[in-house]
Amino acid sequence: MNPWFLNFLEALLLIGIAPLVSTVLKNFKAVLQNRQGPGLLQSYRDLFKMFSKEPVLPHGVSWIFRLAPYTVFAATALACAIVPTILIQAPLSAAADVITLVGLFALARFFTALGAMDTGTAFGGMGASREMTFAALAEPAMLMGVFVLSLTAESTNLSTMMHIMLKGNLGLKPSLAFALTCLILIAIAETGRIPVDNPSTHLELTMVHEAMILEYSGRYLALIEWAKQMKLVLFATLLINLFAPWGIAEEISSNALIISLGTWIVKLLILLLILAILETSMAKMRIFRLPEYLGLAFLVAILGMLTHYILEPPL
Amino acid sequence: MNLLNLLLILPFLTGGVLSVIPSSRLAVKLNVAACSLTFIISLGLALEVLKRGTIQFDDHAFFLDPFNIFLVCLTTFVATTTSIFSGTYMLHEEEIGKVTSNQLRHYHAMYQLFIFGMLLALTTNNIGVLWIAMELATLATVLLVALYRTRSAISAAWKYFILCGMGIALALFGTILIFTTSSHVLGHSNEALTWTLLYPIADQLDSSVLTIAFVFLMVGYGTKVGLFPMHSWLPDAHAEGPTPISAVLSGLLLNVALYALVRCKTLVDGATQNGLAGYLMMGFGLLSVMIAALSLHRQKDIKRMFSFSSIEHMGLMTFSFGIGTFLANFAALLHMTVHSLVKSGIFFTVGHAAQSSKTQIMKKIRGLINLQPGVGVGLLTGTIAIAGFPPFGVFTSEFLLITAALETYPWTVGIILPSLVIAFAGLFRHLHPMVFGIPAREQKLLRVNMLPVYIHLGIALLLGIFIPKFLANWFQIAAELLSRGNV
Amino acid sequence: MDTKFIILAGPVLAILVPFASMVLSGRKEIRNLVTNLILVCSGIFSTVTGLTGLLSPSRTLILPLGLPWLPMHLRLDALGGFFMIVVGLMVVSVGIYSVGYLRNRERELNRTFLDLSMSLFIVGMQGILLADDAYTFMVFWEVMSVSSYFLVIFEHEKEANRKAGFLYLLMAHLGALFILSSFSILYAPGKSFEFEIMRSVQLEPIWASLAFVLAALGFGMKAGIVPLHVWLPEAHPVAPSNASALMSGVMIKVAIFGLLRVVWDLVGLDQAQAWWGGLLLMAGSSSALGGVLLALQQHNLKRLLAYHSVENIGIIFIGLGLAMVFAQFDNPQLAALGLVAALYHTINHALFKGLLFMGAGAILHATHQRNLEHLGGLIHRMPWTTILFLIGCLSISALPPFNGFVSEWLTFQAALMAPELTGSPLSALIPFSAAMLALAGALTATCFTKVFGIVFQGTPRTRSAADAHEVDGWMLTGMALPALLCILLGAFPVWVIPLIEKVPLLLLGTDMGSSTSNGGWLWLTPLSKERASYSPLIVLGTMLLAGVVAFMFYRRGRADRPAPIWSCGHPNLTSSMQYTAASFSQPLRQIFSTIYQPHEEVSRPDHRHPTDSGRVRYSVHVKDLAWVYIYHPIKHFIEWATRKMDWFQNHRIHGHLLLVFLTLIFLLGVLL
Amino acid sequence: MNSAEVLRQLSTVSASLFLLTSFALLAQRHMRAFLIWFSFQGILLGSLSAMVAYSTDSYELYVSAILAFFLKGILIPFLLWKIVIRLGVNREVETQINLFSTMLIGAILVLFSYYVSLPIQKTIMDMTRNIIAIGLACVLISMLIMITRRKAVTQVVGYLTLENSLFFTATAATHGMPLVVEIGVAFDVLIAVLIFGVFFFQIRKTFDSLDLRHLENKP
Repeated sequence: MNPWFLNFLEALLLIGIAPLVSTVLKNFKAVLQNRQGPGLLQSYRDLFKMFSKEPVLPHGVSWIFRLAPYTVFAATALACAIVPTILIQAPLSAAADVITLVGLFALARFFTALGAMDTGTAFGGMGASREMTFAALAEPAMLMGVFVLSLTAESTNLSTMMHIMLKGNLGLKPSLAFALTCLILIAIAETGRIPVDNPSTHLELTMVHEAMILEYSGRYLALIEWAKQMKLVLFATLLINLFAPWGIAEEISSNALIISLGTWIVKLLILLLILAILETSMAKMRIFRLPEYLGLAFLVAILGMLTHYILEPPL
Repeated sequence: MNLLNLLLILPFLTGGVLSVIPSSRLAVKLNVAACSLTFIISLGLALEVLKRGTIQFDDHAFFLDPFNIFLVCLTTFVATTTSIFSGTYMLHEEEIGKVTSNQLRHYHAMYQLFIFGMLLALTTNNIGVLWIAMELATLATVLLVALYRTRSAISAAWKYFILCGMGIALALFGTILIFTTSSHVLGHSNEALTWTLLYPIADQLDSSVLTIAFVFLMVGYGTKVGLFPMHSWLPDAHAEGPTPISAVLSGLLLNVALYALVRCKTLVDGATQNGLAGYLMMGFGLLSVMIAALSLHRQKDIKRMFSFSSIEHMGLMTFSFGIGTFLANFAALLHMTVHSLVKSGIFFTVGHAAQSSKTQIMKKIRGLINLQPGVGVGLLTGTIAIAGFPPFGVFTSEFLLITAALETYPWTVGIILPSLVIAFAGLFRHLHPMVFGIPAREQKLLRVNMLPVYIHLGIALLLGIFIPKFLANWFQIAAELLSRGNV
Repeated sequence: MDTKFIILAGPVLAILVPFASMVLSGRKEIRNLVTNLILVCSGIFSTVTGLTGLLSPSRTLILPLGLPWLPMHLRLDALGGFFMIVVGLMVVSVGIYSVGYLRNRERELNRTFLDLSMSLFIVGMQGILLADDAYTFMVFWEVMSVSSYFLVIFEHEKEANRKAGFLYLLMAHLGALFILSSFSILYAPGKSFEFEIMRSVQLEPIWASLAFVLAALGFGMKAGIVPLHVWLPEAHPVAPSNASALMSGVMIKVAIFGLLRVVWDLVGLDQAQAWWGGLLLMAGSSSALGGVLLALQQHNLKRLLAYHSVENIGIIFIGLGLAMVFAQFDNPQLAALGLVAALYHTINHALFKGLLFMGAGAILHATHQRNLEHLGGLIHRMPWTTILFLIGCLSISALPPFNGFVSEWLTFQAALMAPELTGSPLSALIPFSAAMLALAGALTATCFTKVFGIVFQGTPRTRSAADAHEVDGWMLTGMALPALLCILLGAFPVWVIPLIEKVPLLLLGTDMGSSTSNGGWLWLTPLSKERASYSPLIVLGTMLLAGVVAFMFYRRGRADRPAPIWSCGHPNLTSSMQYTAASFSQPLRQIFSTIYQPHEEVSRPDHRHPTDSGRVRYSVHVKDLAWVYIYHPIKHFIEWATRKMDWFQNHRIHGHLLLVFLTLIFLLGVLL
Repeated sequence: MNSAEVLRQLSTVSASLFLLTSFALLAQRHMRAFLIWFSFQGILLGSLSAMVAYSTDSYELYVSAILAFFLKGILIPFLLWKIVIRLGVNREVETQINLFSTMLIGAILVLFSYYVSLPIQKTIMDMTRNIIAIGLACVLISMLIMITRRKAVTQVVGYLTLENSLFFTATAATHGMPLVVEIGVAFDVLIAVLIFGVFFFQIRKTFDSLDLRHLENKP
């Protein structure tokens, strides 16, 4: 089978599965909080409803307000395409390495913020301000975290990195532990989960992401929501395939692919469960404690890098 | 009756004539004519030197070598342009009744006498006559400084008189000391005071006597050059005298004094062989640069400020001559030229600025570039030139000077560079509000003659872009001569 | 082509401008057109010159000017050529822009003066790039400084502008003196100012280091490295916008050129020492972070852009530092990578910063407002300017697939090669630089979200913003050119980098190895295909594709229905209720309060009930620590010293006589 | 050659006399005595150069002797006295610091100048060295006079004393400078005195006092 085609399928898989994943997460939480969770297809129904609804557009907004959702969606979709999920040698992942991945997230965020500022309400501005502020701390932290890996793998290409993590007899590498911690912290922040942001709140004082998309409706809202769900899956996949890539398919053969798909789903479920437990057991932190949280992530990453230089001379 | 005698006699006679001509307009014209004539004569002499190299006149009484000939030309040239400027300026002063026509008569006579003094000092071959000429020039300028008869003018002139009188007396003592030892070698006669004869036998002179002598000469002529700490007459004299006089004081007299000092230094170095004279000059130079740079900031009177800048530049030249390598001497000579051109040009502009705003207090001079674009631009350009920005010649000389310093005594650069920057800051912090912004109400437009300024700045610009072959040649010979220490 | 023509065409044309301006002073419209078009031609010529310099072997030219024994040496080589292209491109676009910008403004500005300063400024920059001896270099350098100073104080009626001009000229002078002494050090061993000889001579390590430090100080001062940057945010904003586009876009790049010329070319990396690169790295990191942090808190648009110049220069310096370090640990190919990254960012920054400054000029032209808080909603009134400005914002925020991202990507790649230099303290310094770089990039994105959101989106905050108008075609064209180049440089780095590689070929004797193109024309692989690859075209294409698909797929949905904005039930929503620039940057102000030391003032009418606050005025000022800890102390010290000087003046005659007397006694006593 | 011996004796004597006059001038309180001592110094100078002229029968020196005698000994003091009378300042001469310490400083200066002139080699006859030392001392002392006196007139006298001591050195150490120089210097001095005269009246007119304290313009 043509790897390009496979890669395309992977992308579609991630994009398509994203709503389901978020529903699963909701269900896990519901079980933990012994509530009745939503049906597994709920997110799809929501998306469909929103798409078919007539979108309401505030007065005096510009084309940017309309453009933003599409850009966000496109950027995230591309991100999905470049992260190897099932097959390690995804050709598209050569088109954009991990730095570009971060860049794509930044692009999406940039346009979300612009869309928010377009209406000229206080909410939009507030949301954008907070989102960009925290992003400004989260993004470098994420880069640093990934760099620790790329230093070990001597590459910034995702497939190469995963390959090294899979094959390379790494022995004991403390820096990887740092990287993992950092990336988990960042993943929570970037996907806007508790304790950083509460996806299901509309309380003015605490909103970050929600405040930005307050004015959106109809298909625009749908695209943004969908992109957000994709982001969750993306980060999950990233964590999985970077730190526990066992079982991922290295050559194109049906059983290898099936095995790797299976392992991927299992790991994903475990990760979601952990996330659900975290979210249930924690409370959202005050908005101005966030900088410390992100600063911590940043610091951890830099520590990781230093340990790499000091404790792990190149082989 | 050769050209040189003509050069000397002309200003002398003109001075005599001018002292009896009542009509000031005629006097102005005559003044300009005489000056330009002397300039032409000096050009003729320059041509001769160009052809024949060092010339001596009236058996050893006078001599011209590449070192003093260009100073002669410079002197006569600046004297000419200044006389043109002073025409417009002094006539205006007379209109507004600051000077009577009688005083104006004195002014013109003294002006010529002053030029005579300087030319004599430059061309003579005799240390004693050099001293007399310096004294003459001093006395003439003392009267010129006192021209306005105001309290401040009188006291400034008095200060100038006493300080320079004492200084120059010390210089005479130095001269006498030189004579005491040289008369043993060359016999008790004029030969014993003749540069051209002294240089070759410098090594036979008693070094310890010459050392004492140089101390006196240094302090004496140094007072005239305006070196710290003997400088305090200079700002007053510049500020209180008529502006044309400030121009020639800064542009010419200081040069002549420095010329005398450098001649003595070469002689003494020849005798003592222990570069002591050089160290003295470097020390005084550095000190003056530093102090002047710092003093610039606190000035209120525009002419005082620029006179401090003159002290700074004199310090630079003295320092550079003190280093005494070929490059350093070249730099110093070039700096001498461009500085007198630019500084006198600046003083012309300052004169017009002060007249148009009826004060020399910088706080009251505002927005010249709006009031009188010519003056404003002139002042700005002049200051930029004197601050050492290319493509003006001052930059060239400072460039060479710093290089020379780095070659020989690198640590001095650590003093010079900050001083230059501080001096620059001092100049511009005052200049900015004067040139730019909105003019004050009482300032008024008046007819000015900016031609001399533009000529001067133009030449300075030219020297910055390229130096004509013959001039460069002279500088090289002169620098060579000074660095080797004998003719 | 004839060397003389190739080298001199651009400068000579530029020199013509003031004369043309004087001749045509009668016919305002024509003069405006002619002078600017001459500039455009000069720009085109220098671009061509630059290309020839890059592609053909270096050629020299000697003019009989300057010092008697030192005629003016000119030389066109790859290094000069590259920067010549930068200058040329910006001059072209600024020239076009100026036609519109200066039209109908004859009254308020003295045109001949402006033309004179502008042409001298451009000639100065071109001359520096061509100079082949120290004297020529210094002359053109100072010509550039002075003429740009005239541009800064051009609107001299304002007190602030005069102060800025003074500060600028002072710093420029200081910097020039540093450079001068660095040249003098290089002069000493070979006794010649010609670069040819300076290249060949060997210095003792101590002198080499001194020359390096002096050069770094001098050029860093011009480039605006923290903490030598203080003049930059003062001077750039107050110049006319077309001038500040050139100053911020090109002039500070010329400083980078100077550093490369002196340190890499003349001193030569063979004499370099390890800590030099470290110094550049530290300077770069501090500027990158400090610049963007201060930019975030500015409300004057042009001032904000100026601070971003500081940041970007920092990024360039990081690249240079990396290159230097790698060259030290003799790994020339990586050094080439670092250098290419730096140069790529140089040209990128020239483009987008020029674009942004021109955009700011357009806004100023349309609304007469500099302050962000007085703008808003311009997207509806200036649609084209908005699009071009947005491109600028995306590029400077280093977002893929624009050009800013490419250069930062390359810099990161270079930084990630740090393990190559084993067991050196520097290898621990590089991660910090990388971190600073990442942080700076993210903060830049934040800052430009603020700028774009506040200026162009929402609703107008003042009358003047409300009745703004779109600027004319000339200005739009002038801005469109760099915008287009931003996109192209972002999309086709694979074709640009081979050109830039000529410079490391000249300076380091090697390029990045043929690795750039081994991935084919589609892939940018600076090191190796496995190591790292980036294909801007695919990113661009895929995004467009995804966007289009999504759009086509869902356009069958229902049409949008306009409705009033939801305002928490507040009856009437006014434009003053929008988020302001100050409030946007408040969180960061709080996070980095130790660096900002913000000074807040809340003034409300007294004796009222706290809840019933009538008209509350809130203002906040942040400090620039460089002033607090470096410049004010120096200033005060010098003031103190000058006050001491009075002592020598306030004497009677007796005092002065006594001084002379004591001098005499002292000398006699000491010498004998 | 006892004439040379005599000459040496005489010049040493006159040198000490000259030093004495300088000290006397330094010590004077009263304007009249001050000027008298000054003229005495001039006469001493004239006679000294006459003696030198006689012993080394050089006619140039006679000229300078006469010049010195008439100018310095008679004319200038007389003019000054006239001025003093006209301006009515023939009162006590106030000094900056009290007389005793002035004298003390003077004494120290003499020692100092001896110390300074020690390194001069013997190549020149040692008498010259002593003369130079004394000349130096006189120069310094007359500078001291200029510094310590308040009145303009006394400052001028100080200046002239300085001039005198230069002449003395020239005459005693080297049998006088060449004629051109002598005459030139003499005329310069004369002009200087005239200018001083002009000044006194100017100062008088503008400040109605000759006290230099009024002469200061604080910048």
